[in-house]
Amino acid sequence: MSFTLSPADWQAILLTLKLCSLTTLILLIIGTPLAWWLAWGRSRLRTAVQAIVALPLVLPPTVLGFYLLMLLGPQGAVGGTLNQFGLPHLAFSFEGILVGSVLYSMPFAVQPLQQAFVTLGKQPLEVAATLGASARDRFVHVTLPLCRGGFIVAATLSFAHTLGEFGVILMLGGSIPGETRVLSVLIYDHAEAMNYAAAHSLSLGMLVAAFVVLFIVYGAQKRFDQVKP
Amino acid sequence: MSFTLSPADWQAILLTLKLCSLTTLILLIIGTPLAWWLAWGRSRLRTAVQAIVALPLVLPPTVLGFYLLMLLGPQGAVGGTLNQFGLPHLAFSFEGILVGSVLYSMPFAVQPLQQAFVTLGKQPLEVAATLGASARDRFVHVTLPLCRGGFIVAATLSFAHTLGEFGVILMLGGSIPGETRVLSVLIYDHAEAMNYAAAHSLSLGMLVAAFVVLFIVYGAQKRFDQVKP
Amino acid sequence: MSLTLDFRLPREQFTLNANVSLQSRGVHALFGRSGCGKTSLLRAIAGLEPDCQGQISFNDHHWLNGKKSLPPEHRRLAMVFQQPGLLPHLGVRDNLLFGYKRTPPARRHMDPDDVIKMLDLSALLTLRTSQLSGGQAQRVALGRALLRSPELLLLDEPLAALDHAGKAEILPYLLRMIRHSRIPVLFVSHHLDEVVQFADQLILMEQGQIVSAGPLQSQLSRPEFARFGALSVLACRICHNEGAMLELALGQQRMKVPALPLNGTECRLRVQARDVSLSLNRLQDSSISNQLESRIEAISPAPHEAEVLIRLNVEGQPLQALITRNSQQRLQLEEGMRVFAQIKAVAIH
Amino acid sequence: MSLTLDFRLPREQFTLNANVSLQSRGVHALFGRSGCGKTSLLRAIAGLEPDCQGQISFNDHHWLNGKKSLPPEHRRLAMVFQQPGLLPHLGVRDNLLFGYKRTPPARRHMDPDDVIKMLDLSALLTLRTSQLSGGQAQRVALGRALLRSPELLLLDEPLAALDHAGKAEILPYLLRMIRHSRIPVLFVSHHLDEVVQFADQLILMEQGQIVSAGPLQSQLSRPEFARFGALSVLACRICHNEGAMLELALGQQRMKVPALPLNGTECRLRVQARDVSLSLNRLQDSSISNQLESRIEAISPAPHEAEVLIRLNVEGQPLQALITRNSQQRLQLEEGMRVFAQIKAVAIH
Amino acid sequence: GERLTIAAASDLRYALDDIVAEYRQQEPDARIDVVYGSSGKMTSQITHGAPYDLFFSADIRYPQQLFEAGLTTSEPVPYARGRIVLWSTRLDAAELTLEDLPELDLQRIAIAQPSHAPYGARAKEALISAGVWDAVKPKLVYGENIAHTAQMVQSGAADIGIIALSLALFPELATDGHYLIPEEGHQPLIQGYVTTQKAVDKPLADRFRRYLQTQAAHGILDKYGFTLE
Ligand SMILES: Nc1ncnc2c1ncn2[C@@H]1O[C@H](COP(=O)(O)OP(=O)(O)OP(=O)(O)O)[C@@H](O)[C@H]1O
Ligand SMILES: Nc1ncnc2c1ncn2[C@@H]1O[C@H](COP(=O)(O)OP(=O)(O)OP(=O)(O)O)[C@@H](O)[C@H]1O
Ligand code: MOO
Ligand SMILES: [Mg+2]
Ligand SMILES: [Mg+2]
Repeated sequence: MSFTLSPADWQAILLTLKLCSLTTLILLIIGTPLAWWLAWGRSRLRTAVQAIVALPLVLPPTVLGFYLLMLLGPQGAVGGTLNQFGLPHLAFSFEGILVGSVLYSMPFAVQPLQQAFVTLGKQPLEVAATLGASARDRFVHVTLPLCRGGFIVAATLSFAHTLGEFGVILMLGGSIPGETRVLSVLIYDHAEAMNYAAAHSLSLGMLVAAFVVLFIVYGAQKRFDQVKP
Repeated sequence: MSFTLSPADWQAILLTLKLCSLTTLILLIIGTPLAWWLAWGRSRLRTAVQAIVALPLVLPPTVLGFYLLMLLGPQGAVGGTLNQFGLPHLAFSFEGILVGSVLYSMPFAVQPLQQAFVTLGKQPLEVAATLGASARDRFVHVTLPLCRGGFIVAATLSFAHTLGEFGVILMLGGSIPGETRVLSVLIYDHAEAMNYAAAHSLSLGMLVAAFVVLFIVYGAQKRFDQVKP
Repeated sequence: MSLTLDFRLPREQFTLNANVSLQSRGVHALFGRSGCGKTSLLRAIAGLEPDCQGQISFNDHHWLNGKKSLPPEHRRLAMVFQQPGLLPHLGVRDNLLFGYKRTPPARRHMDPDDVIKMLDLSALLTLRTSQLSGGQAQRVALGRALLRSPELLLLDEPLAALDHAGKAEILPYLLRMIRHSRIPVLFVSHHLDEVVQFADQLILMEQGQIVSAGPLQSQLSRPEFARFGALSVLACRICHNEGAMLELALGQQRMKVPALPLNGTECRLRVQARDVSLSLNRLQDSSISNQLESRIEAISPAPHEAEVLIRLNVEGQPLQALITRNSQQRLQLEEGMRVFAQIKAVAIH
Repeated sequence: MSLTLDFRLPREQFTLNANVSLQSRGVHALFGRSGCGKTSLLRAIAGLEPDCQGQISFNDHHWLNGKKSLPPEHRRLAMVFQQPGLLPHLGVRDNLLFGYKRTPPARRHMDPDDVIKMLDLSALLTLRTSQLSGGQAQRVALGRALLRSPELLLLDEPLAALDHAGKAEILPYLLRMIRHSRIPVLFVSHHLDEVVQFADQLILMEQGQIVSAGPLQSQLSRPEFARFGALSVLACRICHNEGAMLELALGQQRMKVPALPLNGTECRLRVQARDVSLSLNRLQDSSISNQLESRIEAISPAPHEAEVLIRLNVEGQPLQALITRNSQQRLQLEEGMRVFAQIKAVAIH
Repeated sequence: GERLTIAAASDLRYALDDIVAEYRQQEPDARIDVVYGSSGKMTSQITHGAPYDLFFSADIRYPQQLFEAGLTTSEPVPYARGRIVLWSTRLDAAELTLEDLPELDLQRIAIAQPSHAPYGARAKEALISAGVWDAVKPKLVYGENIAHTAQMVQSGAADIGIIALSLALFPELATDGHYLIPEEGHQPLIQGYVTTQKAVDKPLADRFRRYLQTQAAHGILDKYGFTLE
């Protein structure tokens, strides 16, 4: 078996990396306050929100893809509104699968962060507060360094899980080269075209990459668990 | 929108429930000792095995489906061997997607159990041992009741995540009514056939079911966390 | 200092009800059984309990007004928790300076070098927090709190996690720090022994209520404290502090005790009632050398029915003695009698 | 009983090295500073430390032989941990009977009703474990261990988590249980006070090593123990136990102390060296009524330079007194002299 | 250069690839991406705003729907007539007819999903008219589109399948023989293409359409067994 990759393969790889990076970035930005609220908030809505955040874990990607298509397409509430303002709707576009990926990988960012915040506990923050650190100061100088492990896990899992996204993209993005034809879809396409050599090369590459990433994550998790206060 | 379901829909619902129940059962049986070993084992292989168990979290289902098809089909190591013994190979069969589901949902059973075992800690088991309880006795009379929450979460997530399986079954299943055409695939078919009313009914049903299940899980988790020793 | 508390804080088994006004400087000891609400009270003062409602004001600043709460970082206090709570990602030096860096230079009244010297931390500065022993970590936590230059210091059982030897390691530092810094202190404990070494004022809590509050000496002779082991504190003047023995003056009378690491001219002797014996005449050939002439003020029953608690007046100060009923009858002790109180020199701390 | 230990167990900072043979019944106290390896030793004996290597044998049974380890459930022992460790999914009754049910009827030598009565548990049986106070939970844990009918009982600081009042609640039960059951006990503590109330034998550990082991009285006069607060134990016979006072015989001499809840005819008095004063003649008009004629055996320096530790011989038993150097000189105390040792009656426990 | 995105039915997988390759000989700068799928799925995607310029369907009825919905610039144009064949890698399909299927020792027979793949719909009709539908139905597995169906057979996981003639003639698959199913047994498979609204102002679309009228293009279609109208 040879591992030569075609330009189309490279295009899909770059597209996938772009999608995964952006998704991870967005998830860290919106996942952090959400996870914080889920860890420490005092509202009765918390269990419901936690269930909503976890929905993509258990919902068939086709259901998510279907609803997103209905929502983001030209007939949908979001897509239609965008069209009215002269903007392109989001179905079958990179922006569309980015939205899909963010929703789909949400639990993989929020849950490790929530876990890290809960494990950290309030004590270091209370200590810092009585020593004069403001909320922002506490986040930057206490939470961030002490939950480093949680952030690494959240980032890696978000990235990796977006890498493994298929059903949502298939329904919402189609398979448009350079725009929505990410690796998982390309592998499917190769398999269908009986282009097994290409399917193999890409699959094996992903398998190895996924394993290495997870090995690092769990190694890091163990190591960071040990320096926990 | 009406929520009438056709006989084919009902067939898919029953099939899906059967697949999910069996997967959950198998995962509890093999996931418990595996999670135990991951929680308490002392081998250096643990991180690697943990990464392998978690692979389905991050691997595109198409990769998993592709390799399983190669493995379980008549030319594959498993399917070929079965054929040699006069048994049917596993591609495009219920047994085949059952194997796929077990692998695919493995992390959702193993990780909560591992978490529950670690949270339980060794103390209750050590107490029971010094009071004369054998390993089996300890498992039945200490671990099981005290990790009840973990088992509930593991079972529910395995069930729910199998409910959400799509890519693996698409590649490995062949959409056979009553055998491999589960709900997620049926929803996809409905959507592609522009049979939106049917897709809607089924999607909404799954959305509500998934939310209710998760709400119960997280509620239970909170409740069980509080009675933890 | 003026700290006025008037707030409620709901807890599982009771509502904490704090209604007290602390006006003097010095050390206010908060004393009570486990679970009575001491930690909760301190946390409320520090602003760490969001459910707290009422009034907290400190030196004209409103820290709590109804539900309006000044965040902890704006209250000029520092708190030392039961566990040292060092930040594990920072080294010892950075932990020590964490609050210092966050205090405007104009408001700093403690100097890092002084604190490091006083608490003997210089050898620890480059270590990681995981390399510290329990006692060392508590010293760093104390130093860190001081370097915040607080106007009120809250100490929540800073010695509870330590064993006997660990306490012996840290006590001298704590005493020195409290005397040196002159910052008002609220000190929590459920060990009466510990409390009396520092306290000027004693606050007794029970089930979330403040039962009594007042100066140490008068509080100690209240019946509530008898069950914790009756105890007196004698305020003395130091006459000579040379060599191994320390000579103390109590009014006209003199005592000699093994030297203690004390500064200044005043000192406080903690005397347990069970360490005091009485005689009708001055004993001559006994190893007990400290005998204080005193008058019996009151005789009351003690927790054990065979014993009585005798309240003496020594140069105007209260001193309690616990003796058997048999001895009382044998010596025919009665209120108003003059007696000599023997205190073994080694029994003084 | 015969418990022979000869094993190694690697720990973070040292290797635990146990090499001792315990032959007598009664209570063996394991004493040492925090982190010296006491818990590790007990856990190794219980079979809870898989890394342990060497020999452990108990009454001809090999519990550990090289790396071959008998699982904990087959060693006929019971252990009470620092935390009560009640199983939270079981009620008090089921916790109590957990080990009992797993003991073959032929081997049971404790009766549930007896244990419930002795530890005063009958009112608790129907409660859930979360409804128990710390002291109550410890009592249940003790009862549960006893009902396993062990041939060896391991107690790992069963009082450490309790405050002063909590200890007072549980101590009488513990004493009663230990005396009643006659099971050999290995009792861990880092409080010398606690240890001497139960122990017949004292094992001192330091940094993973067993420093010394032997009978209580002779161990207590070893210099290693002086820094924990010098202490003696006097074995006495009970003459009268009526009313509030208890009359004790020590050879030919008599003492009277406030009554204690004791059974039997023997008792043990714990006397701290700082509670003993000396005189050349019998004191007449002092509240101190217990004066023991004794001979000075040795005079040695004490931790504080102004004090000396005097070792007395009272009717063949060692008794230590801590007095100031000044008093020693004033009374011209020397080895071999006859003196009277005064022990305040209330100072005896 | 200019870009053109084409949606095409899966039966064109190899034929259209060849045409595009030929076309690019004469216009190397043109970037032409082809996305394959079932005709129904492509139609559904276009309905939801997928950015395809041209749509080559396996059944002209799908582009007709799009035309009626106003999503195209003109009426659909028929370009070829498709045929279905019986094909297998295990058996010599050339020697078989549909009527033989019930007698053979077969585990799985693959056809395309009739609900959105026209080749599947025609296969079903043919099996019904051959009077074997009820007999073979339990053995049927369904490919997501006709290429997927061919892949199921090619991998050996299905013993035999009804696929497009155009696929069976692809050199790598043509090594196994096929049986041409008589056209009388099913409705004709009139293949048609349309230009969508997205292609307005795209000269490349016009040029490519014109190229399809050339002998070269016809030659390729002819080579893959498409009968031209
Ligand atoms: N976060 C909390 N929410 C509700 N109740 C609490 C909380 N923390 C403690 N309690 C309860 O409030 C009561 C007082 O607790 P607190 O910690 O103030 O006691 P404490 O006097 O400091 O005891 P200790 O001497 O054991 O430290 C206890 O009954 C405890 O169970
Ligand atoms: N599971 C373990 N693995 C390795 N080292 C351990 C383990 N548990 C404890 N230690 C270390 O072994 C040493 C002895 O611990 P141990 O708990 O036996 O002490 P201890 O005498 O019981 O102390 P304490 O009086 O505080 O309970 C300590 O240095 C501790 O850090
Ligand atoms: O539209 Mo297709 O080519 O029948 O899958
Ligand atoms: Mg507290
Ligand atoms: Mg211990």
